[in-house]
Amino acid sequence: MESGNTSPQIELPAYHGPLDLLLTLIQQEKVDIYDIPIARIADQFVDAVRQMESLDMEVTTEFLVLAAQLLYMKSRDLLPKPANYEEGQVEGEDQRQELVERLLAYRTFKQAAQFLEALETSSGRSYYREVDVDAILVDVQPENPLHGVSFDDLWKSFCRVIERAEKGGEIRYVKPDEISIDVMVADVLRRVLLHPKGMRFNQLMRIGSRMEMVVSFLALLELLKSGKVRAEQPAMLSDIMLFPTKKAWEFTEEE
Amino acid sequence: MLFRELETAALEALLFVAKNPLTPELLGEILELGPLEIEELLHKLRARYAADSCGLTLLEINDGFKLGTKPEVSRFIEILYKQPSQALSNAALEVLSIIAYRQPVTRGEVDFIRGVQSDRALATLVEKGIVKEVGRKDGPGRPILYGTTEQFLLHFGLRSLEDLPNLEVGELRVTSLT
Amino acid sequence: MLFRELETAALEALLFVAKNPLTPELLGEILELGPLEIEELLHKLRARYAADSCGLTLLEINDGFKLGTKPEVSRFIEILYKQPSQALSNAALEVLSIIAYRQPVTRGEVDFIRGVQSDRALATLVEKGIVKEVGRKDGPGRPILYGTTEQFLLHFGLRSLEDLPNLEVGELRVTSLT
Repeated sequence: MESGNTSPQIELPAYHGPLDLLLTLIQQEKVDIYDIPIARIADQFVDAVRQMESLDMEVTTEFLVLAAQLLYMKSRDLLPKPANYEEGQVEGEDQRQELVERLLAYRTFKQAAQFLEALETSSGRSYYREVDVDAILVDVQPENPLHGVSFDDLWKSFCRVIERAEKGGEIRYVKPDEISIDVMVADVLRRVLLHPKGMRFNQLMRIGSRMEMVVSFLALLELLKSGKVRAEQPAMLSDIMLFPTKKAWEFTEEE
Repeated sequence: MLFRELETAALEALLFVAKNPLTPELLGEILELGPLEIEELLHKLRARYAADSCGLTLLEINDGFKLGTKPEVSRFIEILYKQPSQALSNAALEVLSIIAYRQPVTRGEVDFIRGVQSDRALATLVEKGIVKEVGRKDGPGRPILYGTTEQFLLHFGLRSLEDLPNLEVGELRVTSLT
Repeated sequence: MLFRELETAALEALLFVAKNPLTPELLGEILELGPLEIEELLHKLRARYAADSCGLTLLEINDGFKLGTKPEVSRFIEILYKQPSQALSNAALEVLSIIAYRQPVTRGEVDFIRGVQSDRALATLVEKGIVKEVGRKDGPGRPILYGTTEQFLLHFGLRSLEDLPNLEVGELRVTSLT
């Protein structure tokens, strides 16, 4: 910080900011932070900023803002007291008070930074391993993902599938005459597949309307034609039983 | 030849932090020691690690050295890193039940049976090693066929798929809707 | 009370492979030992590491334990890494001290206290893993809140944030920004 020059010489390189510069000037002047001689310090601050500029150092707007603020405070001190003295006085005091507070806070953290710096250089460092978790996990057997799953659970899951097929969500809530044959074919095939031991044709009916029966029957004819479903009628007028054939599974991915 | 305590400590520290195995040449360079001395230090370290109360061990990999843990304690490490497996979702269980009984089966078939997309649930099952690809189906697009894995059999204590109890699907009394 | 050689070895191995500091509770769970026994094992390990020829050290951080290298051998590791440990810039140290003491804190608040933009220094700290985002502040723009990491403690050899000396910070009206 010290230099042989009589004028307050600015130490290079730059300050960490305008507060840093201001704090340095105050310390150089050995004045009380609560009782800053604004006029003198403001001039020094402006000089320092000019010097920084001439040395092509980065002078951010923050420096200029604080310089302007200091000059304003200086001018207030110099000007004759205005008519509304009280008000202006309070405002000026507030400004000074705020500056002092900011300087104090900044000084405190600067000291804390110095503490950390001392810690960083003195302690000598410990180094740590970069643990390659993935490499470790390769050797670790993952927990059984089926933990707690029983046959019963699988069975219940399967029943849920069947139940959903029986409900036939999209079909049940649409008027039968709006159901396309394609959708009905898929619906019937799905249910027949889920009843490999056979299901009655009547079982296909959900609503019981004539139209539903017609569409279901057309769908069934389609499936019989393609050989995916086999129909048996043990006796005249008895229930028609439907069975999936081997071919039933031969639908393409597009279906 | 003194004890070279600092160098031994440094050697251990270097092996501790190194990401890749360190060759004796590099170690010699850093510690400013010759190959014989490095060998001696490594030997010293190895002897120290031989103690039963020591969990570390000196590993030689491709002419380099690094630290590792002893096999005797690996089960403790497994506990530390054991990932609690998340319970399978209902969707995954549905997909699994279909695959278990209908295998080999394609994703399209599973989707069709469930009436909903199953890709996410299927991916989970494959990732967890419960279900795997077992081939390709003949036909357009030659879609992947899925089946259950060894792990699936093991979990249910089955010797083979034939041991799967029959699902009496036909017997299912369909809840009379409406 | 036997020697518990296997458990000591396991303890060392666990500390070796753990990514984060291990608490005595977790160690006790894995090793199936009570808190007193864990303490004893840790003590044993620390005593072993005290030997000059040992390059490792047991560090306590945030009530957890972690292995590191001894400061005495750091210069050798820096040769391996081909770089002296880079000290933080003064600006970074200022930003860091503000975050350490006032966390969680926004960049705007740090800027205000320093009277200057801190984005570069802050980015460096985040990049080094010393500082991290810890959330968002309620209010306009929901600015990011920053706090220190475990890496911060490790870097400065602190056991916890309580190890930081007390600051006599006057009531700061940080909230009145602009």
